Amino acid sequence: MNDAQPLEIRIERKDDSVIVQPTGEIDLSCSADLRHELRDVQRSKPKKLIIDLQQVPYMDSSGVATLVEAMQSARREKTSLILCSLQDKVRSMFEIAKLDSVFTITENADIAHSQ
Amino acid sequence: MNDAQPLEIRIERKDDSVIVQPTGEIDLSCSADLRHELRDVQRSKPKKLIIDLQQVPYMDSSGVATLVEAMQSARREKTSLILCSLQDKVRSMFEIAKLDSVFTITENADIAHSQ
Amino acid sequence: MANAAEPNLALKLLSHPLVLSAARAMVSAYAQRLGFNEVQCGQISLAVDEAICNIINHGYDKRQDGPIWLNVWGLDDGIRIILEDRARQVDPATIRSRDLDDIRPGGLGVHLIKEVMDDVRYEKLADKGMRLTMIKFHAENDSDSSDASTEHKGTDERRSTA
Amino acid sequence: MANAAEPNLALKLLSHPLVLSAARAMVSAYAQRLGFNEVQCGQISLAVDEAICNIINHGYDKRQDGPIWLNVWGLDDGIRIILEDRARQVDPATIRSRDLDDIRPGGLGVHLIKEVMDDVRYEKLADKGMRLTMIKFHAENDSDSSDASTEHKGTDERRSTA
Ligand SMILES: Nc1ncnc2c1ncn2[C@@H]1O[C@H](COP(=O)(O)OP(=O)(O)O)[C@@H](O)[C@H]1O
Ligand SMILES: Nc1ncnc2c1ncn2[C@@H]1O[C@H](COP(=O)(O)OP(=O)(O)O)[C@@H](O)[C@H]1O
Repeated sequence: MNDAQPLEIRIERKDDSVIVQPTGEIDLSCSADLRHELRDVQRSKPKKLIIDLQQVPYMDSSGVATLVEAMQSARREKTSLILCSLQDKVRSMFEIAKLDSVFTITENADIAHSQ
Repeated sequence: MNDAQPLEIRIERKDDSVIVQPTGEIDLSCSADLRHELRDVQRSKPKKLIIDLQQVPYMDSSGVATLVEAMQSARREKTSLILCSLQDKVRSMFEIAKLDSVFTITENADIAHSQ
Repeated sequence: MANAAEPNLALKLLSHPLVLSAARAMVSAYAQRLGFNEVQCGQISLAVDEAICNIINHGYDKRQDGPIWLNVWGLDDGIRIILEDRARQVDPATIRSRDLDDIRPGGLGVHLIKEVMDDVRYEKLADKGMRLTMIKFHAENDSDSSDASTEHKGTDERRSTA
Repeated sequence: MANAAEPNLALKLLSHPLVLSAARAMVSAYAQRLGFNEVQCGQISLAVDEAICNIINHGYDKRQDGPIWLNVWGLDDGIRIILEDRARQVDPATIRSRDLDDIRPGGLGVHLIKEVMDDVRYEKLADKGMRLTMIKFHAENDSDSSDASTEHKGTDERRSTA
């Protein structure tokens, strides 16, 4: 079986901020890729880390675990971590897991930038 | 098993034209529904019959067979039958079946109306 | 057909993360044909995903070649999904997520499964392995989902003539 | 794993049109994970759809309870799909579509299957039923599909830093 990884992860740096934009479904087959990228990005201790989920139609709890880990690391490093542009299915997962009030979540990337 | 039929078929009449707009994947489980609707519509012998496939992401050969039947009936009744707004996957089926030159196919509904 | 012994779909797969999306897509497409709406189909396939992840991670200790059987039945009033494995047997009472307030990575899968499905039951199989039975019923007063009476009307009832 | 005897996905379903979308969705999602692009995934699931329709219509004469086995293997260089039934046996040479110029409803399924798949073989099973083996290879110079060298690089190679 080919180990194709259909998750693409785009990283953009702007001043003190980093925007991470994954594209694809995030499940156990690729959440480790996202974890590695986020750890890598967080090593540079950005002031702000925006994770833009607009292109993520689906996420399972392995993806959520990755984001929780990133949030805990961000708190230690005083990075402000913001999730934005959640699709309905992903947002409903955060609600069921009672994580919607734990993360800072904004409607879109513009609001995330201005925060 | 519930016999749910996720194919919705919208029929709109305008002067001498009828626009048929199915929404959903058209396969063997629902192509008979489309056939019944088209036969019904064709009984009124419209001058023009536009089948708008914008909301059809997928069609198998049972759906194509239904359209070929409608075309043959249209020829007999001097109805001008036009397919419009084919999505890529559906268009490529017509090409493989060499039916893209047999049907009148237009980019969008406006062009179909003006023909 | 609904309650017959034989499942409508019987999928055998291996405990490899690369098959997760295929299992989700299959279950979601079938649930849609049974009349569940988009959100519900997403929830049902999430439950299947989480359950398979747990079998991979906890049952087979991340071994990628353990057999998993995913059986699906369309019921008159919903969908039934049974997952079976030949993996480690554990006391069903120990299969539970962390306290939601104790925020840390992981520990959410079983909670998600129980939230989105109406009926969730773990049991040990006679000889080896575990069985998870999950049922989701059609919502009674949900216009987007199908109670039998709406769905059996056929296309005539749903066409709109302007 | 690629050429092991055991399929990565082994789905048993019944010859009922309502399961078609589930079979398509499963195959398409798995083909995507193997690196096929969207158009190719659509073509592969079309071939599976047409093949199952033919088993329902011609093999089982529209009976809705005939067993069908859909087995899928991820290969190093593509995907292999085998469909088996316990239905009528016919001479493989008789399984062919109409002449494309003889336009009439129907008679296109086998043509579509052969156009979109690289290798298509029908055979009679020893005792009862038919087997259809279909293979599609990754396109050699197709940047959207995966040759192994591209796909094994991992995410680092695909991230763009602006
Ligand atoms: N299929 C299974 N086999 C054995 N133990 C399981 C299984 N599923 C769940 N468990 C147990 O239930 C616990 C909670 O699972 P879950 O809520 O999905 O969180 P996580 O998998 O992140 O630990 C697991 O840690 C494990 O101990
Ligand atoms: N699984 C099958 N079992 C028996 N005969 C088959 C099978 N598949 C195809 N055939 C034969 O091949 C012919 C062509 O099939 P196809 O191109 O799909 O068109 P259609 O199904 O519309 O006739 C069928 O009419 C049938 O005689």
